[in-house]
Amino acid sequence: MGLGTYFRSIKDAITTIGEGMAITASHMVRKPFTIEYPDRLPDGIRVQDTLPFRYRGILEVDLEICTACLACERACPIDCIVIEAEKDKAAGGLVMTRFDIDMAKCMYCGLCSEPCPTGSIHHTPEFEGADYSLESLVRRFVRAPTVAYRPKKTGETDPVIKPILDRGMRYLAEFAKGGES
Amino acid sequence: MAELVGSLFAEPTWVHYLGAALAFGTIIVFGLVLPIAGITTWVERRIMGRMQSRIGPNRVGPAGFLQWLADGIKNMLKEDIVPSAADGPLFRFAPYVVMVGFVGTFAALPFTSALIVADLNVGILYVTSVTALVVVGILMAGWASNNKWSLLGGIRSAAQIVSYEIPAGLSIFPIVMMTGSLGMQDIIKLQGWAPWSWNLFANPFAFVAFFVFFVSALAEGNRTPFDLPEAESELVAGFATEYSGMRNLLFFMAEWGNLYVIGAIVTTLFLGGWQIPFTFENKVVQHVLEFATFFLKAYGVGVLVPIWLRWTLPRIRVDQMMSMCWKYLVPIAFVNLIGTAAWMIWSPLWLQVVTRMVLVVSAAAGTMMFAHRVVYHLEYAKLTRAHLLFNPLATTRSPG
Amino acid sequence: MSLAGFEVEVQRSKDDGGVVTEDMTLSMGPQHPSTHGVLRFVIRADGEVMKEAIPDIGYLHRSIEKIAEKVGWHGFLPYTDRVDYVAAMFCNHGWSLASEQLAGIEVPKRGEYCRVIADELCRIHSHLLGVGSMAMDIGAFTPFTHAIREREYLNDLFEELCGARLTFHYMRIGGVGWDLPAGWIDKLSHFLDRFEPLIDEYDRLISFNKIFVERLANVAPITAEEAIDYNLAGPNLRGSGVRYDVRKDEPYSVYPELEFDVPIGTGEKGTVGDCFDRYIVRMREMRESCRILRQCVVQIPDGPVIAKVPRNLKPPAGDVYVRLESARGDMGWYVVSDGTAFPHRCKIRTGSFSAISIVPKISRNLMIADLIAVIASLDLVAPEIDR
Amino acid sequence: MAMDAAGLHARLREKFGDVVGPLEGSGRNASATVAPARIAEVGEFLKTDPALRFDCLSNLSGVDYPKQGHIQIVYHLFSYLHRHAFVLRVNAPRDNPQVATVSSVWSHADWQEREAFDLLGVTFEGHPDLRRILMPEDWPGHPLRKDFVEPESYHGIPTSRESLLKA
Repeated sequence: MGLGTYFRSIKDAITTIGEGMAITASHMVRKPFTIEYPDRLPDGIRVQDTLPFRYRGILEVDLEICTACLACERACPIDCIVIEAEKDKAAGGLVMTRFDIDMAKCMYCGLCSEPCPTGSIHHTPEFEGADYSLESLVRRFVRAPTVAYRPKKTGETDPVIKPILDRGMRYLAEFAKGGES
Repeated sequence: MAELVGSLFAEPTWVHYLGAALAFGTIIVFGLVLPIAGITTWVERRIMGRMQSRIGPNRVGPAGFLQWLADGIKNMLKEDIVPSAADGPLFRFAPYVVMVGFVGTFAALPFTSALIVADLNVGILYVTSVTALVVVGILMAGWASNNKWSLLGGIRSAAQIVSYEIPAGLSIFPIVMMTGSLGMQDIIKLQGWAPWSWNLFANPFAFVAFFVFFVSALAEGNRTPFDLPEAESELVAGFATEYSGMRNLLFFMAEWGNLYVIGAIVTTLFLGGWQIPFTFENKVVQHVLEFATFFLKAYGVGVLVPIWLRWTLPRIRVDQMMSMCWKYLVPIAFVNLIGTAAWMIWSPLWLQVVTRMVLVVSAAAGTMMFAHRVVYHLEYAKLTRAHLLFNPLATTRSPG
Repeated sequence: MSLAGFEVEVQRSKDDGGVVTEDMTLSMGPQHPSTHGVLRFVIRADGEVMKEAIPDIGYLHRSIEKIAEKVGWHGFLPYTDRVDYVAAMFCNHGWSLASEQLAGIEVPKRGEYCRVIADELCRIHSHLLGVGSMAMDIGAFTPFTHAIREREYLNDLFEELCGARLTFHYMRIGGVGWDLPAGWIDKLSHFLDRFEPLIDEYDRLISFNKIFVERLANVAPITAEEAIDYNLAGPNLRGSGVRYDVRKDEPYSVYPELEFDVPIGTGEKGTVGDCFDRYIVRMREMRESCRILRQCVVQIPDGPVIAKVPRNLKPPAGDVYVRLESARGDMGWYVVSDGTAFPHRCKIRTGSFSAISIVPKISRNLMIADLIAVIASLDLVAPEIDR
Repeated sequence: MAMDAAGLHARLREKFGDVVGPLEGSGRNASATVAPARIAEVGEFLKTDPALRFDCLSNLSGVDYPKQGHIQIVYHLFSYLHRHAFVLRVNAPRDNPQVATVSSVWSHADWQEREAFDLLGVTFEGHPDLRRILMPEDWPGHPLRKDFVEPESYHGIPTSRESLLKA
């Protein structure tokens, strides 16, 4: 090691360390990037409300517009959705007796909401899913046997179902549609 | 302190002296040492947070200030685990050795012109030798843990502290030579309040010795870039890997408290100690101002600058640490020693005055250049759409 | 002495002037702060100097290749996110490319551009973590948080694009799952505007810091021949001075339409192929990715983003081997179809797998601290090794 | 100079004759089948021949074909020097698959062969260190074989959990 290298390495060390210290010092007065979770958002706003529409959080089923077509059950690669529905002439169509989703298994891939014809099964921005037991992570949507929704050719007019269906269709519209290149 | 006891008791016996020593020791340890170490953890975390575009602790107390108390209490309440394969007595004893090595230095550290536990005539020698006790504790901890990572940490620490004692000691000698005394108060009394009367600018060799001493002191205090004994990405947590609860807390307290010790020594040796420009009739005012001066200097140099360095620099490798000591610091320290001696013999008065001025001006110029770089980086930050926030105690940031 | 399957020879040597010394066997990992996931190294060391470091992998083996045979062509896509969860886009892309080649599906132009945008963002995303955690392993914590800060911005972009921050599942066989949302391109441009100056700042803060350079330069150099022999890929290969980039040399997607350079290691601070070269190549690749992204933002055409693909896809029998440039280099997907709705076999050749296999060779006679630098500089990601 | 698949194949046939099977496929996926015992020689030739110079083994994968009764080892070769690629296939019988090792030719093959041994049970003769690499040492069977049945439990740890969705 020559004397030149010796002193150059001392000089290098001093200048580069000084430069680094100048940068960290300048960060002392830059605005922090982190935000405090979750209690420092303006009143009435939850973190979930600030997430984008496409956010893939915990699955939710709007039973009012579910057609019991089983497309989601078939699409799910890990079989975490189970639907039971039977034809019942008296009730006027398919009657769902079971719509369970095992959120402990779900990997939030979104493959189930893609083929849904009405946007009934969709991801919500809700992400706080911690719980004390595996059983309580199973979401059971059908409380009592429910008649499946049948899309009307003339468009939905029921004031209760209309906003739900609109939301579902808006959710579906986000997905890319297959087209020829 | 003997005078103090003599003025309080008519016929002081050894019981009185022992009682006084214990009382004074307790006051220093609980009133000064522990809060300094604790608050330093909070200061460090706040500074590091802002340097890293974060906020830092902000939940316990105003601006998260009580975080250090919460952490301390939590650590004390935690289970004290002694690994079954560890050497039990040594394992339990090691943190106390480290603690003694750290607290013991306060006996000879000055706080004001009068407030010093024992103004030993070998003060600086005492401080450096008591500090060396820390290495024994760390080595004990590393060995007794019966963990290979701990052992490596302990061995590294021994090698590091023993090596860096040499440049550190050699950098103290120029000052001792200039003062002609090893006493802490003597060294301070020879300096003045103004920067140009500090030992730091006394001659070019003392100026270099300051940096050599500072770097060596960092290494002895196990601070980045020399935190090899507990290098968390290499040795898990080094010598402290197996420690938990209260014993772990003692190690960390010693680490953070040692920063202040470094600062106090540097202030004493190079930065004019407690010297203030005025004398007051009221002794209390006088001592409070002296204490504040000393404390601010020691805290700034010994605590804030190492924290700043720590959150800027990477860690050096163990062989580089050695080569830095033996190839760079030790030769430079020797040159300083001989140079100071030569300077004291041969330099004429006019040269001494001119040198002082040149050194002060160049130090000021260096600081200005550095400040210019900081401003440059702030301007540069505008390119990255960064916003500025000057409040150091800011606790939150609204989203957006 | 046997240590979990490894016959470790205890050696006693007398070379230190008659003092009998014994090698120390260290088990680094699977729970160690800088083994990036769950790797394990069995180290035989003489003090701080390693005589050998044997990697022990498999702690994160999730049998993804077996799962591929059970879940069908579309259903396997979300699993590919988990192959390399630091850069999930590339695995999405690889599986989609393989399936498309088997089934003869052509992706619409806009879809290809969406893929390239997502890929390059993901490359920055992954390299940021790579260089950031490298700085942290060397002991500098602040650069890591600065890198994570930028990564957070990217996470928000991805979240808006595909609804997830880590396991994207953005691409589909035949294109991408979602078109770019309204206003997203502006956000992307905004990110690029702020990010490019930040790379310079990052360089000033850490890349050329004397201590950092000293820790990396001349450590564990890999020659070009060794790199090719061990099939290193991506930045690790280019760090050794081999100018090879799948995007450039065997172009796929719309990369032929884009202009970019392939940075290689030149040994500017030490020898060619040392840790510093591998590091600096990553830094420079981020700039190139920014350049590609800027071109994509301008060139992206209108149109559909996904081709019509049957839900019940049954590609004709055959096999295909596709290569693409992931963040950790040339990623190979060997996929065999037997004409049914389930793949017959899927083999993923990843950059980290070959990178870790060279560790025993290059880590001889290094310090233990150097092994950390080597692991970090190879940018090992445990899930990608074990799959 | 990069060679096309036909040229590569012709060069191999010229050297090894019938050991190398007919050319299948084209372009980057052009392949030829090689006898299991001769693969090391073929590999050595491919690597050292100045016109071929396959300096890199990109990928080595094993595929189980229970219907055909063999396990196929597929070698994807690539030349960084000439920038051409070729695929070799080796069929080994399922009940006792034995293939000559190429780990002495390409260092990368060392770990790739260990993986094939681990997951498919192919024995690579002459391999210096043929141990399991991904699965635990005492794992029963080879998981990527089509007839592999996952054991109920491993060291008393169940390998799957009861589905919560069973009625």
